[in-house]
Amino acid sequence: MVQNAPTLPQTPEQPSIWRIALRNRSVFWGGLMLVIIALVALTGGLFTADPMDINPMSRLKPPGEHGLFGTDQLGRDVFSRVINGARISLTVGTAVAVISIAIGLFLGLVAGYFRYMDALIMRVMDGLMSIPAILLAIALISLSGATLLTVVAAIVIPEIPRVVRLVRSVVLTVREEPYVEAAIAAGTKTWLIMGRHVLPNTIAPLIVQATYVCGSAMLTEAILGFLGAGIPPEIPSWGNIMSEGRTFFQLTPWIIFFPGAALAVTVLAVNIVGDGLRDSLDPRIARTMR
Amino acid sequence: MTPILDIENLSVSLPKGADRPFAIQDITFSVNAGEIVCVVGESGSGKSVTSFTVMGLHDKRALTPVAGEIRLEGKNILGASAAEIRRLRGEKMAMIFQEPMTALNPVAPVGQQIGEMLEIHTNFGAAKRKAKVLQAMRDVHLPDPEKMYHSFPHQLSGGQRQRIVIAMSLVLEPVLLIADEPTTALDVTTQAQILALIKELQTRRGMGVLFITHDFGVVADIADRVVVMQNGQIVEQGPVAQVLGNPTHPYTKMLINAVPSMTPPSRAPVAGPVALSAANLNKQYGSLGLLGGGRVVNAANDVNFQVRRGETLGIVGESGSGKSTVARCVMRLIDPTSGEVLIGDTNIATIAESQLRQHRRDIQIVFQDPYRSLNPRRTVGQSITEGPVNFGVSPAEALERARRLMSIVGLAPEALDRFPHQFSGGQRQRICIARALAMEPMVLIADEAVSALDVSVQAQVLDLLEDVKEKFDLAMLFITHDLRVAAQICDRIMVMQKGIVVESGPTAQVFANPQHPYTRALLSAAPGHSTFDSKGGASAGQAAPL
Amino acid sequence: MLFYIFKRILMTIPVMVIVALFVFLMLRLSPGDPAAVIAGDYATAEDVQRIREQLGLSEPIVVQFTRWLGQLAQGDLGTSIFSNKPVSQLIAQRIEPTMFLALTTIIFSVLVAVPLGTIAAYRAGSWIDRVVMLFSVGGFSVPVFVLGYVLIYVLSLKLRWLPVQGYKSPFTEGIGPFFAHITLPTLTLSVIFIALIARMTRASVIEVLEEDYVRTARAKGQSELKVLMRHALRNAAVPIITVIGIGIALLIGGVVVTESVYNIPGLGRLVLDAVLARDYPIIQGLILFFSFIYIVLNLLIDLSYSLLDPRIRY
Amino acid sequence: MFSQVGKITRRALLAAGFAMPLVATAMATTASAESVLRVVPHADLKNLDPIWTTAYISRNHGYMIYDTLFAMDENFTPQPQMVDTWSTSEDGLVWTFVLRDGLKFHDGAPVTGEDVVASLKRWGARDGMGQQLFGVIESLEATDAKTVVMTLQKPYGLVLESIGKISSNVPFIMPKRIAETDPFEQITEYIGSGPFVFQADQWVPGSTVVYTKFEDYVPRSEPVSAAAGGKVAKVDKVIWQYFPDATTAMNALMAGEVDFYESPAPDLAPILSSNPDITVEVNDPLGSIGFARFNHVLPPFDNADIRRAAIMAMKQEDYLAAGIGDPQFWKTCYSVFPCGTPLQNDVGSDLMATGDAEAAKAALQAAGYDGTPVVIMQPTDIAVLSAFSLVTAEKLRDAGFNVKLEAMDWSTLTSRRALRDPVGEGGWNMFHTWWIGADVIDPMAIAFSGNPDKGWFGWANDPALEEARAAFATASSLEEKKTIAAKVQERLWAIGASGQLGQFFTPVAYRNNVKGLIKSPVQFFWNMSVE
Repeated sequence: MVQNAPTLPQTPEQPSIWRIALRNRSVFWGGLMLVIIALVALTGGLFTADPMDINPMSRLKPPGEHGLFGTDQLGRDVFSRVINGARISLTVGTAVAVISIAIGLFLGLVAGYFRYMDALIMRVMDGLMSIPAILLAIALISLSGATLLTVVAAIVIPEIPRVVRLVRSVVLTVREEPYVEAAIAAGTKTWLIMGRHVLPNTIAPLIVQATYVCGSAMLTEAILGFLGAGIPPEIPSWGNIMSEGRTFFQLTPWIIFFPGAALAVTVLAVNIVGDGLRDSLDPRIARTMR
Repeated sequence: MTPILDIENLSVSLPKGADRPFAIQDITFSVNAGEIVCVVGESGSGKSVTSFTVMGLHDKRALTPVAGEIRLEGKNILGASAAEIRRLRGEKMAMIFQEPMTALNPVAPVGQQIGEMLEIHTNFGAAKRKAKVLQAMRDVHLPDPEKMYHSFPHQLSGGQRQRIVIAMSLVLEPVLLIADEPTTALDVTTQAQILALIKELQTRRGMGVLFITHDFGVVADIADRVVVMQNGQIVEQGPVAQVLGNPTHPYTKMLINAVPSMTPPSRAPVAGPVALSAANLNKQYGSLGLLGGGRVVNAANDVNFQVRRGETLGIVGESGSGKSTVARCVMRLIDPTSGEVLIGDTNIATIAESQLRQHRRDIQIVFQDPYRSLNPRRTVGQSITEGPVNFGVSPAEALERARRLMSIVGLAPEALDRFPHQFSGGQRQRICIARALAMEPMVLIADEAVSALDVSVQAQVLDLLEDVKEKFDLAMLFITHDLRVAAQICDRIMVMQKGIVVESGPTAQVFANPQHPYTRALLSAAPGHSTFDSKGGASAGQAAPL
Repeated sequence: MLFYIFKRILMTIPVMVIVALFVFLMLRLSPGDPAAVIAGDYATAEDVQRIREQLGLSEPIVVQFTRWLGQLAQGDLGTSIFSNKPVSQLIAQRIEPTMFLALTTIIFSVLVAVPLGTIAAYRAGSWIDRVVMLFSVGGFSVPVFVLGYVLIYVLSLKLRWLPVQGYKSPFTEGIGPFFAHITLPTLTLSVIFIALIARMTRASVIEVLEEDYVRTARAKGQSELKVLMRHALRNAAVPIITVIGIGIALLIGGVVVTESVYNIPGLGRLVLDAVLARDYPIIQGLILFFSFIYIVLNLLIDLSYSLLDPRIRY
Repeated sequence: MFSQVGKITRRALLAAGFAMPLVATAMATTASAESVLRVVPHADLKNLDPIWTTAYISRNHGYMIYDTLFAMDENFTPQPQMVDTWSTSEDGLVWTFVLRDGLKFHDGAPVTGEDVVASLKRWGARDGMGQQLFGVIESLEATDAKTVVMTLQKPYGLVLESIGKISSNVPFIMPKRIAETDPFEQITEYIGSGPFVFQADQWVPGSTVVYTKFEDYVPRSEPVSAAAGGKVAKVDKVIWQYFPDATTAMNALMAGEVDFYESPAPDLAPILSSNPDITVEVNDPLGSIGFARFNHVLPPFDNADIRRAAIMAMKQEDYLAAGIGDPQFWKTCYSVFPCGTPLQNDVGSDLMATGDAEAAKAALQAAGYDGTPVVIMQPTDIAVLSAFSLVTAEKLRDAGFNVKLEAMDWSTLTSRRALRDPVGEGGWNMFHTWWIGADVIDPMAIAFSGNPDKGWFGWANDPALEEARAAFATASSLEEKKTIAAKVQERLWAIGASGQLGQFFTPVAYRNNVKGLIKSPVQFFWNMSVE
């Protein structure tokens, strides 16, 4: 019987997804920006003035002695509102991303793996996807009252079909892979196959999709706020700060400029992380690492 | 007279972080007019890098020629300007590639793609161009060039597409033709026709051909001179008779010996109990089509066979012959349309998934592509123990069994907690075999299990399969398109064509005097048939020294 | 081919019904009721109830839905509660600005984004690639209305090049005023659309450039430009067209904001006003209308695949 | 460049689509010679029936195309408009009105008594003052083509004030066939006898409304004075173009793309006035009065002392600065009736003038406030009211109230305020709004009603207040009306009916080539010309 010397593999241990990702420059810098913004959002509230405190006498004051970003039409300090507003936007962004990924993942797995469910789920998804996201969100929010929950729900619904389509396409390719067939041949139960073999392969593309969903959710929240259908002004969010400053744009552009810039920077950071993740976790590139 | 192509100690460096500094290192050889030079070597030997560097098609960001010269008709083209190189491509030198299915632009008619060559290099009028193209198509013996001129690549067969690529590259009658494994992806009968075509065109036009391959059979059939490469260096070169007749370098010897001989050893018939049998097994694909327009494809048609324990039944045939379909029907990865599949005495052809599950352990499979048959995100140990744990074996005991099997298949048991990407192709196939054996099956199916491996690695895996078959008294169903491999490992053999079993019987008898014309065509089309096998198989039965 | 179109149209019907059901229920299950809004400040509870009856809002939901579906079948999208005009007429009156804005935006965006994406792909990893991708990520991140205001402030008020607002129809007021008024809104709306298409073009061209037939083309001595245009772009056309189809849904969202910033009397504003005033018939009618347009456009895009790629046959 | 002329004529004809003689004149004078007044209205004209809805924009639309029997002049005394002569019997029960000559509807039909009767009846079914007037009417009929006789059951002091009222719902005169539409259904034809004609087919709801001059309108000879006097249309066409975005509207005015901006945000006034060719001025002398309305039915504001404590916490300056901003556009006014109107007085006004959190806190404890939460409805889509709600929330919190702000849009607010259910099931405790001066000029205003069923939302309940209001209806001399008004105000402050947040004036802005703006609480477009 041929007994050749057992050869120990020499290539290094495959680093976990996170280490691969962090090596990518844009993921690192984008991630750093996000961490800073998140820190400011969480702790900012303690250092700044009370964002709700109204002093009509010092209204519409330019940035300077009345606060770093000046005051709005009710005399509230725009700087503290932008800092506290960050919390809302980040919460909406992450909540929408998490929920839409969770629901989308489940529906996508079912639609991709079980043929008979496929047509039904995908037709409903087509229906949802054909309704323009902003219209659906506006209609949902202004008709059922604008609370954080309804805003998140309204933005999640149009995002779900996109996630379902992504997961379904991944599942359709993975289930043809020989190692899935080998698992079937080894008598592994269906849900175990989905958990062990199909699900892990959807993680990388889902993470990338999650960042894009988060970015677009923050933008949608701002647009909803701007159109007057977003989060109620009692809770400052970048969207409603800008919406309230809309009429005074020519007189006091900073009320729109500062939250707009904060929003743009945050969404930019999220999208840069998304691009970085896409390149570092891209299966094609991952394959070349083999 | 000056050689058409003269390469003098050419070196091309790899980017840092690669497993060796140079893709190819001081390569020197030449190609004269009217001569076919075969460059042979295993994957990663640098044979393709050489051909791509000559054409200037290498990946400029990764590979950089650092030394040496490439003289085309005496003129060094290594440092030539991009425009100059572009002019030469097509006029003076041309190249054809391995994958005919993807070598042509899918959205443009083939006639136009050949015509493009003329558009670039000549100022012929449209009519003249079309005439030239049709002539080129006739030169490569394509049926009905007028009609094919307007058809798209996806409407042609692999062989036809390769002929179009050849016609395209030779339309301007270049002096040098570089062919990078042009027939590897083709069926053996088509491969024989293309090799004959290249030989005919080469002699008629007296051009030099640089032919890259890993298959010594092809070298034997077509080469005038041979250059053997290993890890980016030339280990041996010379006239084909001398290199194949008495190779000097041990690596060349090893490669030649590793080529399984076409003459099967005589094997005693196996008497063990029947483990697996199929009775008039059928599988039809195809849509019924609402308006009756549906096409019905008979993937497998009335297939009958038996495999006894300790016996290897080979199923041979070209791609599309239905051999894989039979294997997948037997494994119930796809449901047969009709017929019976008996494992031991239970018919598993049509039973529901729930009862089928406990029978699944009796029959296991090893797939072709080592890179996709192991889940990249799970360790080797987890993949092997998954099966037994499904059937109630305790994780600890399953791990113990896995460790035992790893040493049986020749791998270090400690490697269980590593990930698939850390192993070579050959090592992964061994892991797949271990995974199959972990289920203690009665039947093992090898579906093209060695076709993706290099010849040397192929030999080791075949030996391993032979060993485990004896050790565990398995019934083995071996599916392959490579007659040489079938000759060496199968006790009995079944030849399939378009879903129908055209001939079956003991391997030696089928190889000695094939009854069915298709079997005869297959045997004669096998490359290197005359050179290797007339001497009674240089390597019959010998253990390949390592 | 015709059979496929017939099948696809047949398939849109269940999708439209799903959309209709979803929109109808969403409106009816939410608080806020138009009758009270119409009754105005002094109305007593009975006035509000009487108006609700008159508008048929007090009947059970199922009755209302079947009646609405019935009307829908004959192409009647219902009448606006406030302006008493049929929704279809309102749509007809305001479709022109939105249609032209969408058209100019799509054309402008494709003309800018496809070359940008191709160059970025061809020089992947170079500084051009980074700049294009940074612009595209930026395009995704800037809120549409901030961009709108800045453009108005600079181009209209300070430089006086372009008018501030409004829409001039090319038919009645001529081409000159039309383009003058449509330029800024198109610019504002195109930024996000260019970002989307540029990214997708880059991704699919990079993938195509690695294909064997591109290598064959180069082996023929073909010039890089022709390789890009005749071989790479032609094969990348299908994924690019697909993203344009999906992007249209994004476009409609942007139109709503752009129309309100540039005061264009289009459909975007119509639905926004309707939602804020709870004018159910308009909301339902318009969302259905937009869904129908989206589905038809995507059907056309799917059919265009067979023109672009001979392998795709229906 | 394909030829423009061909296209325009065909298209213009199609668009115009009416056979009025006007077409001929329009064709003769090329488009540019036609004088057009481009207006940015304060709201989007959603509904065209000024009786069916009380929205001010519908009222303004009514004044464009309809005419009225009587009309209020600058000093708020009703003057005859369509009426030529009128007489009352000695016992004050029989009123006879005779129409002046030459009154014609836009479709050419003459205005008859029948039209007047039908119009007054439809108005009477929906308008508050109308309902009170028709409560005392015995009979109303047209004796001949030009005469209408109204017989009362008992003398009533406000006949002319009612049929000549200036603000919603205004008793516009419509053709009989239209006026007979059920008051709770919208009219579908828009034919009036006013100075302008409504171009139905050019109306794009949410965007543009077009009125053209009514050539056959015969204006009175008297000079213009608020709604009274000769209503002469001095432009060929008036276009209302609604702008959802205030900034864009302002830019359009500054760029000369529109001529008249009805109600720019007060804060933008400085930018507008800094532009040399734009005039910014206050056109409505009475302005508007801010109201913080309590829900008298639900705790804690079912207790008058708690209401008074809440009012003591309110400081008018803070509301006006937050809501309006620029001090030149507001002033404090502690009389319930608008300052500068005949019935203005300061009886009991010290309550509103306190504006002191400590005093309010003490009064609240004294009133035994047990901490039940106060739900304030905040309409986020109306900036002024949203600001008022935030200020009230802060003031009440300073005074010790437990306040909960609920944000919604105006549509939701109007439907919720009609509910009397407890807070848990969608009820409310406070909301904010404003009334234009003309609507609260006398005790008859619904805002001051003490009748819990028929009264304004909040349903104040005070029989003494109702008695005083009824007395006002029958009072005849100004002196008598003044004493009754003071009595009404005293009661209003006593029961703390609502917090009144001061008087503010929204300016108008127009380019200097616009002349003839009429000073009045309601925006009129006759008498205005564009050079």
